[in-house]
Amino acid sequence: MLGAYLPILVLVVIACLFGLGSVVFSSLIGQKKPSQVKLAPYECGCEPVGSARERFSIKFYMVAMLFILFDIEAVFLYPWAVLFKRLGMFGLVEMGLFIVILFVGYIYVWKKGALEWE
Amino acid sequence: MLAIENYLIVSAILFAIGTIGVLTKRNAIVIFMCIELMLNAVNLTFIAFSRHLGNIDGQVFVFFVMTVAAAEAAVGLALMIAFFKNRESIDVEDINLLKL
Amino acid sequence: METIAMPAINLAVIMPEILLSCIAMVLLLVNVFVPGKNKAYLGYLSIIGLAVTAASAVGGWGPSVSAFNGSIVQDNFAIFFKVIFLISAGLAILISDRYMVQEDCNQGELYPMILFATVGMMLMAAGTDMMVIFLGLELLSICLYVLSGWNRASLASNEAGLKYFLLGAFSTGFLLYGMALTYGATGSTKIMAISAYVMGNPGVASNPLFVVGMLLIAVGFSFKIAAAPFHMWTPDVYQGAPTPMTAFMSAGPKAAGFAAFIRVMIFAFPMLRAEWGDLLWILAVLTMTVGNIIALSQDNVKRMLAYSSIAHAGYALVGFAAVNAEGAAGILFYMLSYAFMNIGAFAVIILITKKGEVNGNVQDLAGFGHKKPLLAMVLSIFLFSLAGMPPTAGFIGKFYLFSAAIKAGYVWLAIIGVLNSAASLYYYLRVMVFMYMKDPTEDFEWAGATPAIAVCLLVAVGATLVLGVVPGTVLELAQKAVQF
Amino acid sequence: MDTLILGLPVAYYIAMVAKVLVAFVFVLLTVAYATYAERKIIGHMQVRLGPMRTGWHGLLQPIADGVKLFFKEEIVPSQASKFAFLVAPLVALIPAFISFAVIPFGDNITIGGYTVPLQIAAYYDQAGKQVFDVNVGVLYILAMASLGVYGIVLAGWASNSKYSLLGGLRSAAQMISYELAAGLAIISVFMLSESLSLHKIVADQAGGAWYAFKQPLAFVIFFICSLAEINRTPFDLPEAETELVSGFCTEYSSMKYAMFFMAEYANMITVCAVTTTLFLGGWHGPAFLPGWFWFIAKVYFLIFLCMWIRATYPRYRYDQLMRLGWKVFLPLTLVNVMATGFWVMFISK
Amino acid sequence: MNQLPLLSILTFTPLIGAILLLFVNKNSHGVLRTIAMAVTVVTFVLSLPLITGYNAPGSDIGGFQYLENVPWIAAGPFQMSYHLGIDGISLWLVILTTFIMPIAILSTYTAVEEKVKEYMICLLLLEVGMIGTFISMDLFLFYIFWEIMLIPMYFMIGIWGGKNRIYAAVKFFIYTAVGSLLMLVALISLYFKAGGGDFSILRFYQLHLDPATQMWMFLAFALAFAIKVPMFPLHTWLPDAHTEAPTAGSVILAAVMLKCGTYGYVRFAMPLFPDANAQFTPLIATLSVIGIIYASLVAMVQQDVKKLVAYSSVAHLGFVMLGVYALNQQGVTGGMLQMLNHGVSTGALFLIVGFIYERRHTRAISDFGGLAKQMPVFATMFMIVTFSSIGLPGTNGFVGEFLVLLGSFESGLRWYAIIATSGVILSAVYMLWMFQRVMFGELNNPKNQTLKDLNAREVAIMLPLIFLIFFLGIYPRPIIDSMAPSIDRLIAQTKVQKQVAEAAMPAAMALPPGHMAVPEAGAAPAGMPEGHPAMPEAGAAPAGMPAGHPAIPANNEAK
Repeated sequence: MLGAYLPILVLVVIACLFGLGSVVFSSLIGQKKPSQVKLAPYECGCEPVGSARERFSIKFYMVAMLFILFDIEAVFLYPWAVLFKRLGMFGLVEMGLFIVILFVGYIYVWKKGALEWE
Repeated sequence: MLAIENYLIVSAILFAIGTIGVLTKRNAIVIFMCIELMLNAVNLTFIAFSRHLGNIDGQVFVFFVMTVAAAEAAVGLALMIAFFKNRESIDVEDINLLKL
Repeated sequence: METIAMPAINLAVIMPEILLSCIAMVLLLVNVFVPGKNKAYLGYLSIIGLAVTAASAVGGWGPSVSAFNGSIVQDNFAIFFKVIFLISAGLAILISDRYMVQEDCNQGELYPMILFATVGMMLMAAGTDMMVIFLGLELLSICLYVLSGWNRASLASNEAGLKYFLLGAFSTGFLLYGMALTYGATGSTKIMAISAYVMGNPGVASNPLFVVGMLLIAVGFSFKIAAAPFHMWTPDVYQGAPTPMTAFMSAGPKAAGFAAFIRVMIFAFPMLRAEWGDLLWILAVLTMTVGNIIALSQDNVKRMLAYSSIAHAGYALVGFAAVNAEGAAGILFYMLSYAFMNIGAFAVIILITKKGEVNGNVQDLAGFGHKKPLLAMVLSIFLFSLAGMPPTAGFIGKFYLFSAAIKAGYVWLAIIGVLNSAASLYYYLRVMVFMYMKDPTEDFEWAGATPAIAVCLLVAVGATLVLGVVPGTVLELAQKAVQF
Repeated sequence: MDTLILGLPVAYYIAMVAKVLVAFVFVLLTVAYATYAERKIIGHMQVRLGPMRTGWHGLLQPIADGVKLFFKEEIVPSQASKFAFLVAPLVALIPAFISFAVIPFGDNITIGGYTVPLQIAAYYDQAGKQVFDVNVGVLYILAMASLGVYGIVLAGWASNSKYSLLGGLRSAAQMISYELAAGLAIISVFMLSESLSLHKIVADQAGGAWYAFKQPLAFVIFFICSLAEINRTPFDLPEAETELVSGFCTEYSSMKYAMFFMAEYANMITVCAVTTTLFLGGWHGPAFLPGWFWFIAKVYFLIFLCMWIRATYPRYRYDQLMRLGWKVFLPLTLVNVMATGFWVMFISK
Repeated sequence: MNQLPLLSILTFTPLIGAILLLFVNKNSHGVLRTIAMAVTVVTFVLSLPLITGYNAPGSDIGGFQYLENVPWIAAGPFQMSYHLGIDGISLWLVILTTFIMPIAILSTYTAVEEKVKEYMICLLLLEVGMIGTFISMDLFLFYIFWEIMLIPMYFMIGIWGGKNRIYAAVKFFIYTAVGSLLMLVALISLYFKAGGGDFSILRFYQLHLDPATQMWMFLAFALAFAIKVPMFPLHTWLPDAHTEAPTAGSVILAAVMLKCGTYGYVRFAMPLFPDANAQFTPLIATLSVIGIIYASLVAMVQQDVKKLVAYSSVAHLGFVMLGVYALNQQGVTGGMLQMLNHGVSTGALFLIVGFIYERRHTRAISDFGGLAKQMPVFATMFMIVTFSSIGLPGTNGFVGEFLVLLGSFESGLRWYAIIATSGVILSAVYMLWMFQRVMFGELNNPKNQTLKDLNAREVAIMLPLIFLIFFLGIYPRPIIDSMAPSIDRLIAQTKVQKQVAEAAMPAAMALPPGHMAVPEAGAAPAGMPEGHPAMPEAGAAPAGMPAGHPAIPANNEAK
């Protein structure tokens, strides 16, 4: 069983080595002339104003939340899809109900304006 | 295949780490992540048992736990945002308006 | 291609839940499609929905029917609890609108949210599979997290929501881990299967997985019903949450916690009866005592009622520890009475407090009894009932709970219980002392009761007295409900 | 010959390492030359030549670019979170490279009596019987795809620059939005194939029965969403040079910067490979050429398509982008799932 | 049973009155007072047929008459009935209640000027509770009335009382509630011991409990009643409550509510648990005597008239307890009479205190002096009442106290009686001293020089009481006669059952020699719950325990 994932492990190791190796290599051979201005965060050439760790639009949070909720529904859809033919009519009706309920939430979210991005 | 004990020990350790984290951490989000860790330790337990017993119930349970955890995360983060808006902090030490 | 055999589907068994869910979803959509700031009509629609659901639930009274491969059951026990949930939801909705308008947070989602929480409670009471119980519990909890943090502008409400969320999720972790271990030890999540397994393999009682699982489940539920020493969240959450939601939380979800707790403990762990009997009486004594003693020093009425609600969970646990039919029936009756008297008391608090929950302290009630004699009388009736004075529902409920303990041989537990009741008298009386025996410090600004609150109070007072004077029918129903 | 290591024959390990190395090098080369190809193709579409100087028709351009990047100064902004800043490009890069593990890129071949499947994470025993195959290959790919988001968010946050943060967040929001639609779109494929194993899905499409024909809507949605998920034009808002000065990678330089680019191209290859596998019959094709050839051909065609799109379409506005994902694709996929269900249940029988 | 449900009517007439008052405007004091007065008078009138209709040697069940028995709650293991009835003992207490109530209400006409409505409602509810307590034959019902009584009294003390009223009210409430809640536990245990059935007191009389059980239950019951009586050392709430309560409250408290405690002993604690009763007789007698002496001594040094009267109550109730515990015809009769007497005379005393308090707004003895000159009518009445309280021959107090002392002297409580006699002397000392200080001497306080004598209303209040003082003092025969059969029955019940129990004991003892440690104090308290015969399903019971249990008659008979 573990064998099936061994190649993946090997691939991961190779990818890591490649990534790390190139970073290390470039930092070895690249030039180093840091200056304060160079190390300042980019802000169109002006002096940086305030911290970057500020609050950002709630919209991003909304998207993340909606993603979680709708993505979780996929958790149910995937196994269902695989077994869908064997489940027959019952499975279809059941998933239909599931999706209808999901749509209620979806319509609600839509009408609430959570999907708008002005 | 590994013996069931190994999975159980790992999940127990994860659960303990989560519990300790909840009890010692101060940042609400970190606490919530520790709670998620606990839930995932439970999931691991369920799956290990499910596999061990040859019974699918445990895996189904895990599906539901994941779903619920997602819903909890959504609600919990919303609550944290609401709190943060009023309090400018997400430290549980600051959840102190209501005290004995 | 072989088809998968489906378990027997009997939708009639979960008809109340289906109905209520549908109603809640419809209301959710109505809320977004109908414009306007006044959302009270959603409350009335919800109440109609609750009534329909109650009718549908009560229609199933009779022999128990199991469905969905033994995951859910329609028995009298569940139906009795469902009625309790529906009543507490209905009363909570009645008192919500005015408060929410006053606090500027009358979003229409409130009502569907309460209904979804009710569905969760119903699933908890009807579930015979730990999975269903867990899902019901979470449906309930998630709604409650939101409801307790409903007033977004209020820091107290924010804190209540966040605190409830963190501790609730934490306790869920324990509950789940307990369920997982039990599943591992017995090979099933279905309560009946677990029970059958335990009967067939008595040796499992010494299996650490099983014992630890049971303990963790007990801890998880103790969190939910706010039993000491797992009660720490209760006062803060109850105080911070919007008052109607506090009323709701203290009545419905607590009952739901008991419903599931009883079902899991009595059915799934019959062999460990002795062990968890001990566990429960320790919990009961601690809970009663802690709740009452801390309540003694509270000035804020909401907080006082929160601690008193801990104490009441302790009384109910006395009946639970008795592990007999009387105890279980006593809990049923007590939870029903508690819903009426506690929500009633909170309804009065709502009427008294001004925006921002100003006037919430017991001192603010000074002279209230003479300014608003009727309302004060109503509050007094609720408080006497909470204190367990006859002729109110609270007395009959306590009588049954303590009787159960005495019958089971826990005489001293009953004695601790009555001593606690006596201690609780002090803080209930304190409210009355201020209402009737102190002169008012400042003038009351009286916003007046809405018809909805009046109805709520009327129902609650009526029920408290009727259940206190002629409790026979309801008690009989409670008895029938626990004949599993 | 039959010495076992951890219960598996030595030959298994040899084949495995060989497959891994071949695939890795192949992807790396493709990435390198995709950058070149893109510049060339777009150049010609816009009636200019593209890189011409380095080597014949600029063929050595990718190598020159690489060497240049290696020698660039590595700048770590003073206010950055150092560790996260370093880790972010790796987090973006590694998942992009390891998704290939489950994609079958050709028919089984036989070497010295051993049946070797052209899929990294698969193994056949001597009798030619399949011993294992990652039977949830699709889930693996989705998991790896969603890991990519972390790299970008981490980069945006670690840089401690406003542009980076905003770019990172936008990118994350966009990626997860489209990941959702993409994930839902392919459900209808599983309904037909009844498996999550890519091997089985490819086998089901033998003889030209491509799912692109059976599920055109799913195909289109999936491909478009995939473009959005890997931040390709017209959905390349996260790095939108004009508004966000390269978004999350504003503060990056040298090889770390290059890694994001490599990740993007590697992701493009992955996406095209997945699309090929799920919708275009995988390695199936007319028998006169080996399966792996058809596979590579299809993948290259899709990559060409991506570049063509880049050359012709303008960039979406952010609100349009989100609206497209949430209000069009999401409901469409769900409708498609139900429609497929009805089709299978009522019409196709 | 075809007769009118007189007892129910009696009980609920005041309730109807109270509900009626709810709908009266709270500012129309006259209407409120009139209605309340009318209701109590009607109740009193309604109670009179009880006297005429009561057939002393009646042959109704257990001597109870006017029975009403309606099933009330039947659920689970319980069966409660609405079961009413009176015998010779309760008859007179009911009459006392209905008689005192109009007087109490009349006394409030000027004393209470604010919140009249609430006050009247409280009074009427109080009457419901008190009458109900005396006539309940169902223990559960009794308990409910017993508790209901507390609520209006609590409000009366707390709202209309003096400056320490809140402390007094809460203390009163919690003291009594603690006792009664413990009684509730005992009551439930008793019910389970009795097995299935209802809560009827008559059924419980038939029980033969083992001594250990009896002891604990008796303690619980006795504690509840002792607090109410109140017996030394549980009396501390009483002076506070009395002092702070408004006049009508004090009157009712002294005249009726304290009797609930002694009534509880007579009706419940003693006959239900005869063995334990016998065991605890010395203790209770001791406490009674200590109460008498101690309260008298304390009364002597009181500066506050009302407090003095309150302490005198404690002493008088000590006599009642002593008489009841003599457990012979004279003693119990004396105790019962003394209950009535105390009701009349102490009620009257509180009224008198109320009169002067209304006039002068002080109760300190030192503020008065020489009032006799200023208020002759008042002085006369005060004197009569004082004599009655002291127990001078010719007044009611004499008959009661004499019978009590006689009875206890003849019983096993001889030495107690002798000591208690000194209490009689002490009571004379403190009462007369107080009377002398208030009434005689120089009228040197200018405020006292303008005092008005009693008006017609006040005289009307006092007259019936004074009439009763003499009536009971001179011709108590009818009352004694009507009580006698009930008292005989009580004595028989308490004593005979004891013999039965004793007779049964050797047989039981023969079974497990080590088990029966005889009813010594401290014997096997912990074993009580396990060995519970009424709950064979309690799986935890140690094997063998129920078999050897003396309370299972079947076993004994089988041997």
